[in-house]
Amino acid sequence: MKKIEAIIRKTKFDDVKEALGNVGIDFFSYWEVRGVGRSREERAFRGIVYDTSSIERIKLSIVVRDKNLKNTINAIMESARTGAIGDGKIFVVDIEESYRIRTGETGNESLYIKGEEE
Amino acid sequence: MKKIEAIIRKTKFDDVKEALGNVGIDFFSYWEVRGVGRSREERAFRGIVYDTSSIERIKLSIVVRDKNLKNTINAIMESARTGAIGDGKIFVVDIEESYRIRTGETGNESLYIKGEEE
Amino acid sequence: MKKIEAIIRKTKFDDVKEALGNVGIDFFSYWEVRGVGRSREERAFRGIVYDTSSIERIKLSIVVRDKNLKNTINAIMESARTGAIGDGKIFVVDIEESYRIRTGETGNESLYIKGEEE
Amino acid sequence: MEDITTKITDISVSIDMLWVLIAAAMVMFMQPGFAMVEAGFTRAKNTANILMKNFLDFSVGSLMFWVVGFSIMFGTDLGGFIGMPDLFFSGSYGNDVDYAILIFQTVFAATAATIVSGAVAERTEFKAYILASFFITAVIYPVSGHWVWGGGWLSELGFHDFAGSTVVHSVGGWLGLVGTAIIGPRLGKYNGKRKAIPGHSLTIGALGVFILWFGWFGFNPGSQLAASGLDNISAVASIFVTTNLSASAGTVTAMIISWIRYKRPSLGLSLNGALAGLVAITAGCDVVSPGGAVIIGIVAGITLIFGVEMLDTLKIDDPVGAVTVHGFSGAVGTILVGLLATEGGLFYGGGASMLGVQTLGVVAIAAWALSMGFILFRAIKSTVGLRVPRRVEEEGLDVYEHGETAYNNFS
Amino acid sequence: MEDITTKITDISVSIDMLWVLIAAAMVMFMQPGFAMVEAGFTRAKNTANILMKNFLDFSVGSLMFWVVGFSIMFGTDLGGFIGMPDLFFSGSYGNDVDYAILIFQTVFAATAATIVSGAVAERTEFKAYILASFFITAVIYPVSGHWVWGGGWLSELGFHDFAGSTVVHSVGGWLGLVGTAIIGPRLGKYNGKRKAIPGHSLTIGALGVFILWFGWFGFNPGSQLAASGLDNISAVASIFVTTNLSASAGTVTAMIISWIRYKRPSLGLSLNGALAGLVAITAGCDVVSPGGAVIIGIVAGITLIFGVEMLDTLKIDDPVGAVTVHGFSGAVGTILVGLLATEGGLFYGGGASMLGVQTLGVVAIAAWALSMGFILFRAIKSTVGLRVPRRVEEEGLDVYEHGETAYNNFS
Amino acid sequence: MEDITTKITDISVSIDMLWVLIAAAMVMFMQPGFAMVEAGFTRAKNTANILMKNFLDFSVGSLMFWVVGFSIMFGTDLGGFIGMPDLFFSGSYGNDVDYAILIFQTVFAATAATIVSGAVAERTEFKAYILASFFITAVIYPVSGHWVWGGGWLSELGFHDFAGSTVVHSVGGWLGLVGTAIIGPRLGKYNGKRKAIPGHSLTIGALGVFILWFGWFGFNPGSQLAASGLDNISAVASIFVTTNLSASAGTVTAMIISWIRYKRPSLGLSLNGALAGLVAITAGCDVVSPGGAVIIGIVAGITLIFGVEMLDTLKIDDPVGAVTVHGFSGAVGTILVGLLATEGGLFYGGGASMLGVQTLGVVAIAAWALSMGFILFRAIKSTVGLRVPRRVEEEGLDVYEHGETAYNNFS
Ligand SMILES: Nc1ncnc2c1ncn2[C@@H]1O[C@H](COP(=O)(O)OP(=O)(O)O)[C@@H](O)[C@H]1O
Ligand SMILES: Nc1ncnc2c1ncn2[C@@H]1O[C@H](COP(=O)(O)OP(=O)(O)O)[C@@H](O)[C@H]1O
Ligand SMILES: Nc1ncnc2c1ncn2[C@@H]1O[C@H](COP(=O)(O)OP(=O)(O)O)[C@@H](O)[C@H]1O
Repeated sequence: MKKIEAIIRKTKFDDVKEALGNVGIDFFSYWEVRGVGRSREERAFRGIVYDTSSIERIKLSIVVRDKNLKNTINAIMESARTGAIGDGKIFVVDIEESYRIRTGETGNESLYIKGEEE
Repeated sequence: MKKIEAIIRKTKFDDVKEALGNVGIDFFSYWEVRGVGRSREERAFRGIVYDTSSIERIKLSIVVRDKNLKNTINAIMESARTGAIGDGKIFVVDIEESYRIRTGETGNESLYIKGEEE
Repeated sequence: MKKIEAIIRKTKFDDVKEALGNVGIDFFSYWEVRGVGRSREERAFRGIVYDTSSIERIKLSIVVRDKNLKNTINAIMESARTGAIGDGKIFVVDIEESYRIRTGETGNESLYIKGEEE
Repeated sequence: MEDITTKITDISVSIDMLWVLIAAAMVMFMQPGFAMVEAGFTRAKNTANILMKNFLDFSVGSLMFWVVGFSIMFGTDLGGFIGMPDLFFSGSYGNDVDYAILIFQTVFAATAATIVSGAVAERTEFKAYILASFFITAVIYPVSGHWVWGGGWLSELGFHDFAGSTVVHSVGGWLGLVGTAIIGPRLGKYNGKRKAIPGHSLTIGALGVFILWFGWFGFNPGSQLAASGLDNISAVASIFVTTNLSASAGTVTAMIISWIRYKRPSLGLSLNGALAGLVAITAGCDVVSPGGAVIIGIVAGITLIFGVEMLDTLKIDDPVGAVTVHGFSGAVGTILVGLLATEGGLFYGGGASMLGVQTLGVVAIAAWALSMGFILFRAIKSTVGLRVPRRVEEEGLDVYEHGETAYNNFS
Repeated sequence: MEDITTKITDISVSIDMLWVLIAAAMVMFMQPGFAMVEAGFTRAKNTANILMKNFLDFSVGSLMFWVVGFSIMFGTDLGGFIGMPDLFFSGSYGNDVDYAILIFQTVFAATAATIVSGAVAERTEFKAYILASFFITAVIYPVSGHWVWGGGWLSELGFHDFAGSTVVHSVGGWLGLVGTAIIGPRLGKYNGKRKAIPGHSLTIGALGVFILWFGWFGFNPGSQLAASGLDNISAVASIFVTTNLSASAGTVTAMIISWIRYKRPSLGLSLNGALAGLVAITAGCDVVSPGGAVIIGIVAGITLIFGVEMLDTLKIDDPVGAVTVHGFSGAVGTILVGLLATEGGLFYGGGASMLGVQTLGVVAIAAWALSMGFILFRAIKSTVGLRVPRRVEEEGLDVYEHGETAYNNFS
Repeated sequence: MEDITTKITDISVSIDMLWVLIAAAMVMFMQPGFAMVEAGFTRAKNTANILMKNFLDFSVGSLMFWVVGFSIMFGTDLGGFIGMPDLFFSGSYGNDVDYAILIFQTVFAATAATIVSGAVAERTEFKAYILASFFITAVIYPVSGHWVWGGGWLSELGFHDFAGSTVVHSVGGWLGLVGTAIIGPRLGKYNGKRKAIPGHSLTIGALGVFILWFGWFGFNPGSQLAASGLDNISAVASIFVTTNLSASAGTVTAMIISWIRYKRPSLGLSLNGALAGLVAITAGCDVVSPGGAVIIGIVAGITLIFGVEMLDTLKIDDPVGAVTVHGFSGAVGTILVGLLATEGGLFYGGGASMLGVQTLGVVAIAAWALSMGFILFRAIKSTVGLRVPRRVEEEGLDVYEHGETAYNNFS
């Protein structure tokens, strides 16, 4: 099992979600983060200038079975790309164990719904 | 050292926190995430329908010494379960190193307060 | 490649960001989390007392090339420390793969901008 | 000469009615006050729902009170109990400017209705709430209102409720009380121990309280229904002062008690204390002295804290404190008129008769509101149903009942 | 005797003008109403920008209307088309208290201007917006305003627009329509399928609507421009009632239709329904019966839902619904006066002539606003530019245009 | 005949006092304005605390001004310096309707007090703040108020401060200045370089400014204390116009200067510019022309930007800009009356004497407020303490001082 952490543009979220759905990834979590990157802009509050390289982005966290890793990454790569600086990153982390709280299932089993898939 | 990432229902947070306290887990971080899952509901904004499989959940991130891993997982499993779809997941990730910023302690030492525990 | 997860005080964020910039770390993500720790205070809402060991903190997530690991950790350690309880933690996780969405670059290459560095 | 006298009378009427209309606008503005208080003191996942309820009860209330409610309240008295119903406000009600009174009374009726939404917040079916709102403004509120302000039996007895501590606020509070009792507490509120479920934005809640405080300067002084002539304008001015002092005393009292009992001065309770002071002074704002107003505010602040605790002990879950603020404080404030009225109050040598009538009125109207509320909510429960399913309550009424969320940050 | 008559007249004038001034303050208070609606219904990353636009258009509008706008609107009529311009309000305009009328009309002008900001929200250059605002309050609005309220040709024909369904709201709506059409939809709004871009805070949006509802009690009844004498005060009272009923009917109608069409009662659309009801009743609030007001509110609620859908089908992106609420509902409400005016309306046996004039006025003013808007926005587009760069739109106008963000939680 | 004259007089008084009362309600409504500005411009972790302070100072102020403050300000003059104290407003003060004046003056006193909370925000002990509030409304404000409005020595000299640029706003600003100077800057504000600590919600802040702008139409025109008769109503109308123009000019000026100096038009500073314009016009709103008002607004906008910068250079940390907006702009506006008063102003050929008196008044009252503030805050510091511990400041006053947080999203 692998965890895919992707940082994407907010405006691309709907596209990514759809692309993930198309490759069968129906479960994931996401939240708002701020990304510090190269794209600096000056901000000022009451006359004091402060740098603002921080842009709101969305971070996805998706745990997948190994066999789904490639698909998922490709889906994100294609749907999140605009070609302009700031498209974001994808990172892969190894997951040692996974549990489904509802049923207590572990491992790969906890990552799909039995009966729906082989 | 392992990191336990758990995604739970918001309404179960207090119970989980208490259960963790009972097994001696006093330190962790948590934040709000949205979970995409099977439980779809339609939403509409100004007449345009959009799907909303996203429900607010809480993500816990707990780094524990190896010997506490089992306890902690059990505590979460029991306290977060309702039996209905959407109870969430627990994932385990290996942690290579840990530092306590205040003292500079590393490894297991950084994860408990000396004198309080063996 | 390693991921550094650091939990720091909100009030130290600007200092940490600057320190990171000084050691050449220009890219990272961060978000708000709540940290449960020892520092309990009682809260009450409409007469019902509830414990509030939760304090707002900032979590940084920084993926770096191995050669930058030490620098980065030191930068955070020094800039985030106040010496008082609650300074936070730094955790290191192994990253198996990394992708830059914009260009499709992978591995170390995805983590720096060619031409700017050797 | 003739002519001039008519003109002068006309001008007086104009001033009176202009004041009534401006006051009506201010009372209408209490609607966002209630909406913000109720939204701020509940959870973000139910915010669209509570806002919707507040819009709906004002809209439905405005329509129903015009359709039939007003006439039930102010129509020709039938046996001291009810006014002669009359559809679409087609008759004449003997005021200088009937429409001014209609709009003024409409916003009062809507106030009574909107109180209920706070008490039953975060778990009530939207459909059920609309139905409740409908019957409250069309029938329940107008009938008891008739007893006091429409020439009914309580007014005959001399019951004094100047601007509606009992007629408006307590009625709303009692209806909320039966409502919340029948619906039951929110999930997780009383599992073993009492759990705090803090509101999602005290900023919005505090804004709401300030708005209400402002609106109350229409609610109470506007109820003089006149402003011309030294008597009237002095009365109006004095009501401004008593209203403001009671609210201030309620705030400070609730703050001090919360400080003592819970070790810290609580904003949430101080805000409720302000409202309790405002509700309590409403009945007697015209007949008590400024000092009396301060006393009423203090008693209201005390009532508030212990009322909230009492309901919690009884496991009656009132998310925004509507029952205590409007029900209890309204009752207490009305009864205190019997003690503190500078003319007729027990403390001013007026004997106990006024106190008796005040108490009688409070009890009678509580009985009416509680029993009608009981019938109403039981009837709704056994027909369309009162409470949303568990899953809806857990994940938020907004998504399931309205297909919308109040806060959207991912696009 | 003489003396007393003068005094009485003076007092009457005082009452009239005091009411006008209080109403002006209430209409000014609609500015935060608009600001909150527009901020709440758009995304957090553009909030500072939309707030800034609302402040700016009110400030620039206040200055420009004083500098020249007022005279263009109310100055000596030149050929039925325009008033005699006069800098810095230095002339006399024959009102009892010219300054009272100036401030009252200023806040109306600012209302027309501020409507536009909602329609072109989330993608318009700040500089471009200031320019647009400037010309709208200095020239475009005053000219068509002159036709109806300044003694121009439409007033000669008997066109009835009491408080500005057409003069104020539709003008704002039509200008918004050309604006948004020329600027084009927000990024991602119509990529293949229509995408919902929900507003970031319905709480703030709902607060805004409530504030507007309150302000409308200045907008409509204040337009009587008098309150003394039974006739005037009765008119004012009746306008309170019609205004409130239409808004209520608009809310309920929009809710029901949204419930039927989208399976759930939508807060967003109900809020817009309330505004649609308010805008629609504005033209005829003085000449329709309460029942007529309810009908107008219902039609406005229907117009709202289908108007929003229609614009979406045409891929015209109006983030807050300004075009439908102000443009369409304003037009419909104005035309309905021809049917529902108790004197002269077709349904009351008045024949079709009033209906004809109403329609003519609506069309004429639409033509004026649309064509002037077209010229204005094209001119701005080809000079300073209308739209922010793609990256700015994606990451938010706040950071790039103002160097600020509305919400800051990391310090 | 006799009778009619009395009636007419009564009616005039009714109109006057009704206006005063409505204005009082509007000024009271400035309290949520201040609360929202202060909450929006500070951090989320201190929001419950700042809201609580705003409620408390209004409540305590209302009580104390009634208990003793009013009499110190308006009681029989003792040596030009102070009014005869009189407990619980038991005397008579020779107004047509004493209570109307009491409530009007109460809300003014509360305004002065509430200004301070912004300047000392995010680090002041709650207990300390209550004490400060108490003495400000009970003594400090009434005494200098007496000098100008209570028949004291400054009024004898002809010092003109119509609605309180100096009496109310500057006093609040100066007290805030000593307060913040004695307490010291917030942690991290001036570590090496100046750090921006942006407010947590400009939406809430902007709403607050709009509310204040609205309330100012009670503050300034209400200070005419009359509305009947052509003279009075014309004065009121003209004050509406000057107030609005100065605010508009202040907004636009601050925007332009911020645009030039910081490369982008800043919402935060434009909002402050609006307030600066409002504060500055308050002294002379009745005696300057509309053009004069625009000039005052422009000067206020300039003062604002450079005042904020100056304080920052001096490392005086004023989180919401209270000192600049109320202290500096109030002083500047008061002095400008000496130049721009159409009768007596230097620019209108009135010579320098008025300018001299205005300056004297500003200086005298600044001296009073600064020195009393110094004593007050030093005394509090060395008794109960002024500042919260480091940890409380870092993690937020809400949790530690009130055991509550304003925003709760985890249940
Ligand atoms: N090494 C990193 N660790 C964590 N987050 C990163 C890292 N590099 C980039 N990001 C995130 O990805 C976002 C986009 O990356 P950026 O470098 O700006 O664009 P690009 O990859 O197109 O050059 C950043 O704002 C940041 O949030
Ligand atoms: N593979 C996954 N990766 C990341 N988050 C997940 C994953 N699977 C589930 N989640 C999170 O857990 C939540 C609950 O899971 P869900 O599948 O709905 O319930 P259940 O596990 O009871 O079938 C989801 O809303 C989502 O936030
Ligand atoms: N084991 C852990 N897992 C996750 N987060 C932790 C862990 N330990 C500490 N934290 C985070 O770090 C913050 C500071 O830690 P704390 O223990 O209070 O201070 P210190 O390390 O100085 O003793 C906590 O509030 C919590 O958010």
